[in-house]
Amino acid sequence: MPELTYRDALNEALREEMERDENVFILGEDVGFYQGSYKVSRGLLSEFGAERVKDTPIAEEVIIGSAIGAAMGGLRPVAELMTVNFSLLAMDQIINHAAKIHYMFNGQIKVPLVIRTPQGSGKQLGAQHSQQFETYFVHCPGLIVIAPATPADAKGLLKTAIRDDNPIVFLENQNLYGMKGEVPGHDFTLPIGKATVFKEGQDVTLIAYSNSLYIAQQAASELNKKGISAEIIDLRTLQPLDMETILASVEKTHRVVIVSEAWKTGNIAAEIAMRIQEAGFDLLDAPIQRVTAKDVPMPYNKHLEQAALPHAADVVDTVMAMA
Amino acid sequence: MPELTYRDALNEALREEMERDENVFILGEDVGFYQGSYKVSRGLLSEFGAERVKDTPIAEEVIIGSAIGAAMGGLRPVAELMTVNFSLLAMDQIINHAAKIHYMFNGQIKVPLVIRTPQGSGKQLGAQHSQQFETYFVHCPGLIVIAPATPADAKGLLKTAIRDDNPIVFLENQNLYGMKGEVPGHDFTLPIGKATVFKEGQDVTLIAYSNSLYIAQQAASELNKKGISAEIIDLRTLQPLDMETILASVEKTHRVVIVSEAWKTGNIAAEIAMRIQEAGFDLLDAPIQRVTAKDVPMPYNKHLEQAALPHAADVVDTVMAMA
Amino acid sequence: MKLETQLTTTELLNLYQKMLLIREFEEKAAQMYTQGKISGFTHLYIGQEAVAVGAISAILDHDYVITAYREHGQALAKGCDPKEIMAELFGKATGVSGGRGGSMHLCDIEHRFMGGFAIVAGQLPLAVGLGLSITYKKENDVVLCLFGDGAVNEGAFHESLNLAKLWDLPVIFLCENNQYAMGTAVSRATSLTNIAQHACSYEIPSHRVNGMDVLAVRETVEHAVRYARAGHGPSLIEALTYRYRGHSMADPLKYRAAQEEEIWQERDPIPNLAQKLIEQNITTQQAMDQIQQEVTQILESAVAFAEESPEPPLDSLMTRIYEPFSNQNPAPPPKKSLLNPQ
Amino acid sequence: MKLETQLTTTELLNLYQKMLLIREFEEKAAQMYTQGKISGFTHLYIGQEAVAVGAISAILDHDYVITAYREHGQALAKGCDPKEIMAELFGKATGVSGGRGGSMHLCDIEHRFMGGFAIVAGQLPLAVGLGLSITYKKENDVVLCLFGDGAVNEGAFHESLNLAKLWDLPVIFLCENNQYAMGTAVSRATSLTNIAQHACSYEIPSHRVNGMDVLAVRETVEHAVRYARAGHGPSLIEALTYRYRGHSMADPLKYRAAQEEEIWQERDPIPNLAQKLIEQNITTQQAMDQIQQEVTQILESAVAFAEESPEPPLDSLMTRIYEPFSNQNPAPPPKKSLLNPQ
Ligand SMILES: Cc1ncc(C[n+]2csc(CCOP(=O)(O)OP(=O)(O)O)c2C)c(N)n1
Ligand SMILES: Cc1ncc(C[n+]2csc(CCOP(=O)(O)OP(=O)(O)O)c2C)c(N)n1
Ligand SMILES: [Mg+2]
Ligand SMILES: [Mg+2]
Repeated sequence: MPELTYRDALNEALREEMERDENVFILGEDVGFYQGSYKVSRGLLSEFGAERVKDTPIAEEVIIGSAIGAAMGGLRPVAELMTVNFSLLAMDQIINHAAKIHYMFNGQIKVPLVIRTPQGSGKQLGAQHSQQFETYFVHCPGLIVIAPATPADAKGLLKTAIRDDNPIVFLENQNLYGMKGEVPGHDFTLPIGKATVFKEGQDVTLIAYSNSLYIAQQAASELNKKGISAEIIDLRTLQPLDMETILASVEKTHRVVIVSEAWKTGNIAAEIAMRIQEAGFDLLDAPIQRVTAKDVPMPYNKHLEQAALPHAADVVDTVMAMA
Repeated sequence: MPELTYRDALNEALREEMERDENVFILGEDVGFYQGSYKVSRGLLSEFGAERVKDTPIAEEVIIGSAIGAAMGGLRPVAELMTVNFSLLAMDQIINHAAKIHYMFNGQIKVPLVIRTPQGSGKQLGAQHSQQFETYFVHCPGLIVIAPATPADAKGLLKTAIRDDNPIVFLENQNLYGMKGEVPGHDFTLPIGKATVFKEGQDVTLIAYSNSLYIAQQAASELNKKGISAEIIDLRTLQPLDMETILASVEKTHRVVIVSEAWKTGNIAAEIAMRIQEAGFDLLDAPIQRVTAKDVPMPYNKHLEQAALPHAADVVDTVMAMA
Repeated sequence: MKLETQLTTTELLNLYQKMLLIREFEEKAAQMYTQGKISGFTHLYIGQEAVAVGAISAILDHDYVITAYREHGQALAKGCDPKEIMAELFGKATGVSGGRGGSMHLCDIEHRFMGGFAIVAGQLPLAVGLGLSITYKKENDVVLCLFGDGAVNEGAFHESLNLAKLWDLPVIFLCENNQYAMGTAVSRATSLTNIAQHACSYEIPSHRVNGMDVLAVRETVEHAVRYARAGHGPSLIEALTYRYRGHSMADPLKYRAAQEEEIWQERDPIPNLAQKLIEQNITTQQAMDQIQQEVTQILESAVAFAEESPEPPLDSLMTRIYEPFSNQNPAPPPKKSLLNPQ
Repeated sequence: MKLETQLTTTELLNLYQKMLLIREFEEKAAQMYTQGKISGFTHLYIGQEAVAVGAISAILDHDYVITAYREHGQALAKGCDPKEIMAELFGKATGVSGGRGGSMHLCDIEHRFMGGFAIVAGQLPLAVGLGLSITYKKENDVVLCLFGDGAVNEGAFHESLNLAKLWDLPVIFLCENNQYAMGTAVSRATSLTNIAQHACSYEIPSHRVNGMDVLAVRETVEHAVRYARAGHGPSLIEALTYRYRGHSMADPLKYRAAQEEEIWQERDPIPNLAQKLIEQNITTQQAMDQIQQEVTQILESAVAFAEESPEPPLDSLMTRIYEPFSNQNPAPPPKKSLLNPQ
């Protein structure tokens, strides 16, 4: 299997789906002529032309709104928001429109829309550019939320998302664009709503997604040195949550730590913990723990920023304290 | 003590604070000449004049943005968003600006801003007008979130909020505006961040806020008939949460049900449950339960709408099943 | 009001019939609201009938209409069934939106009535997208996007007109300037009160038209439609009109001068058209009476239908929140050739 | 470039010195970025110096400036200490924003530099509010709000200009049209490319000025400032300029024609002003050399200061997220008489 970066895996997914279905097109700020601000759409303008790779003004509300409208008109738009921080300007279109239209009009209209957007902190981009908003999207019924961690997942899930008839928020991670991994070819898709056991283990379940998967992975290898065998679950889809996979692991390990780079209060970790608990109190040998970012607007200073973010050491400490 | 409606208690708080401090002013859609779409600002235009009761265009982003700017310039704006549903259009100003400015600029600038806005479902207003967004605001560090349930609390907390130097989202409830209660006079304020034990009890703690307080209250009286004594906590402030009051109650009852009219997934109930659990697993005799709205865009039809909302009977059933 | 028109008598009577139907539908809706059969926010279109009827008579069945929450009249003008609209207001399963939408969210995809939306100016970006879907598929439809004077002050208005022009999309932006957004007169909310003139910022054509004259509205919209179908892009039209009632059923209407209301009452598009049609011998009083009877009849059956229709089943609550996920039919759909249709 | 001006030699040399300081500050910043001392997004102002220097020389110390993320030069022009700006870029505790803000979030309240903001057009609504605080308190300051050509397409632009005009607030909206928003040329993003003309939708005065001519910018802004201080309300100014570097340090600049770049290089405001000052015997080469030395000196100490300054303490992370809650000082503050100052 070829090795691709997460960026190129996404690029390949876009290319393949655009080849497959002429109703698929992309739009967003600097996606075409500039090749995408993170180069995910590199080469697509010259391959598919300006009708299908559409540069927009800086106007997030109408980028998303027009994508919804195009989907209502039978197209399959893939809209890029340059980063998730700007999604707040499109929140009305996402929450009040994209998520509602199908239900509110009694299923008469489909909104097959993918909103691609990177999240990610740790690059000293400051408070307005270092946020993760999965909580905002997961809270709203009518939206699907996907957050792949590996190049293969990025490709397989983006392809499925583009084929899906629902509005989907597809959260990429700007810290992962350069990461390499094996990526299957043309026919590869992955199902929505399915988590994966990224690493098997016996003693504790680490639940992660997107970049936090690698925090969990590093923690697991350190825990291993301490004789603790951690199982890692990569959620991949955040809405709907794959409780089946999660609970199967919890039944095995009876201990759970959820790792997320989003703010602590209102983090989806609490939702996951709640659901585990609702499924059965007796499953657990210790209270579920979460390792998250701190509740603070992200400071620019490197040391402060790192102190605000969750690290493998925090996961290790948390697991050790659960004993 | 005089009896006032929740609406008039808020009106009194606005009037008293405007009298006290000439830097306090209000702005929003139809707050002046029209007297407020829910009449909370009734009479204020004629009393304080158009300089201090400012009607705006329908333009939520600049309503909130200009309120933030005015606060940066030393005023104490109270901005009304006609309903919380429209806050999505101002989300960038609330999350990326109001919540960040103080920290990001190292404390140089204060943003003494109150954003008043009603939430509330159950009046057949449909999917775009029947939402509760406390999750969105509570998730974001830098914001305070208040949600009073009684006329007295509405007054006391709004007065404190106006005197506070932080950006505050003040969530009223459109179903409570007509509710009456005793309201103390001029000097009455209530602290931010303090929950209250609304009703004492022994067997189970019902945690509620805003309109869900009355669901809990009704449930408590039905439980009482069944010989179960429920304690009710009214959170009043949602960010920061008063864990002290909550935990004191849990230590007594060892059973918790959280009642909220917001969507289930990502509901702040999960955050509260997580914190209780983090404080101590052994406190609990049963898994914490939540009774919330269903994860669905609100339908117009009355029966469907009622089926989507939480009711006292659901709380009773939940408590009974916890035995 | 001018009647120098190419329209046949049937066409003229049709316009009249639609306006009358809307007026009486709304009066019926008000009555049903008062009786508690209709709930939620209910915004009546009374006074503005000439705008919807004139504008929608200028487009084809296949063209899209997308609009705000004051849309009963627009849905009727687009040909949606009065029965299903009334049933929707009653929240019944037979309503256009299955009882899920209510007064503010009528939608009838068969008639390309793409929905009433309740967020001021929220439909404008959607209209841009519908327009894009038309040019993308090289179709020849147009989008008629209606909105109020209040919507002009939202950022979405600006973003939408700019993008529609940049991409030269076939969207007709039709502002129904009924002088008020709730209690706020246009001049208190919009610095440039001539809304048509806002076109200057987008280099698109604009028209200001008497919204109480169904034929003038029709002619103006026809012009913009021809322009759009020719591929020249969007237009902005401002129709000057008035809502005779309050903002919604809940508004006691305390912010308007009686004199102003009287002036606009004199411009009532329905009796004025009736008078002209008779005066100019285009039709007879008898024909008019028959139209009135027809309308009464339609509305009686609409109410009866709404009354008798079933509620949506309770167990439908959690259905169709999502379309089935694509992983449940993982085979890639066939490559369609939409861009180069055979 | 015209030099028919009332300015004294000192004033002219000051303008020159500021521009040179900005240019060299930015070059130093680029160098420090390359060395890894500065991180995050770093947007250089090189090429646009005449705009900030001209505009800010036309306002008073007490007037507000609020702007976007390309703001090092604007902060320098407003009088902020180059040391503290450089320290901020280094993320040091001594930075203007205590190391919390970085390149995009310089803020110096003492100099009424109200912040660089990183959400395109996000500062425009804030500027409206600052303007409101001025009229509310019956003060006589103005707000200078700078933004790029890309910001014009955001809804916030529209909402802000409309409200500023409705309330006749003393805000000068100054668009730095440097021809590009990242890789997107103005004509690909804005249907009406003459940005000054967007004033037509708000009935406010507008000016289009050569942004490579510090004196022309100054004169134009002076005009708008007089207008604002007289209580007439906002203006829109478009300054035509060019960024000589990429959008940020990360941009390889692949979307511009070499020829275009050359044309704008010829308009470089700094050597052009220098040449005029010498040609017209306003100053001597020696004086210019001394300015150069001064600037070099200032920047050397700025870098040294930034290098030597401490990091913010780790335990400051969770501090000052909130101001102390008002319930901790429950006594109502004395009734101030801001509206009628004694
Ligand atoms: C974004 C948003 N803000 C506020 C409201 C509340 N609201 C509903 S209708 C309305 C007035 C709209 O006036 P206009 O656009 O002129 O339409 P009209 O009601 O006159 O038909 C307002 C403020 C809303 N629905 N959406
Ligand atoms: C709301 C928002 N959308 C997108 C971005 C990403 N972005 C940062 S700068 C920029 C270009 C802005 O161009 P312009 O306004 O012309 O300013 P310039 O960079 O030329 O000074 C973009 C798209 C952003 N910061 N904010
Ligand atoms: Mg109106
Ligand atoms: Mg630019």
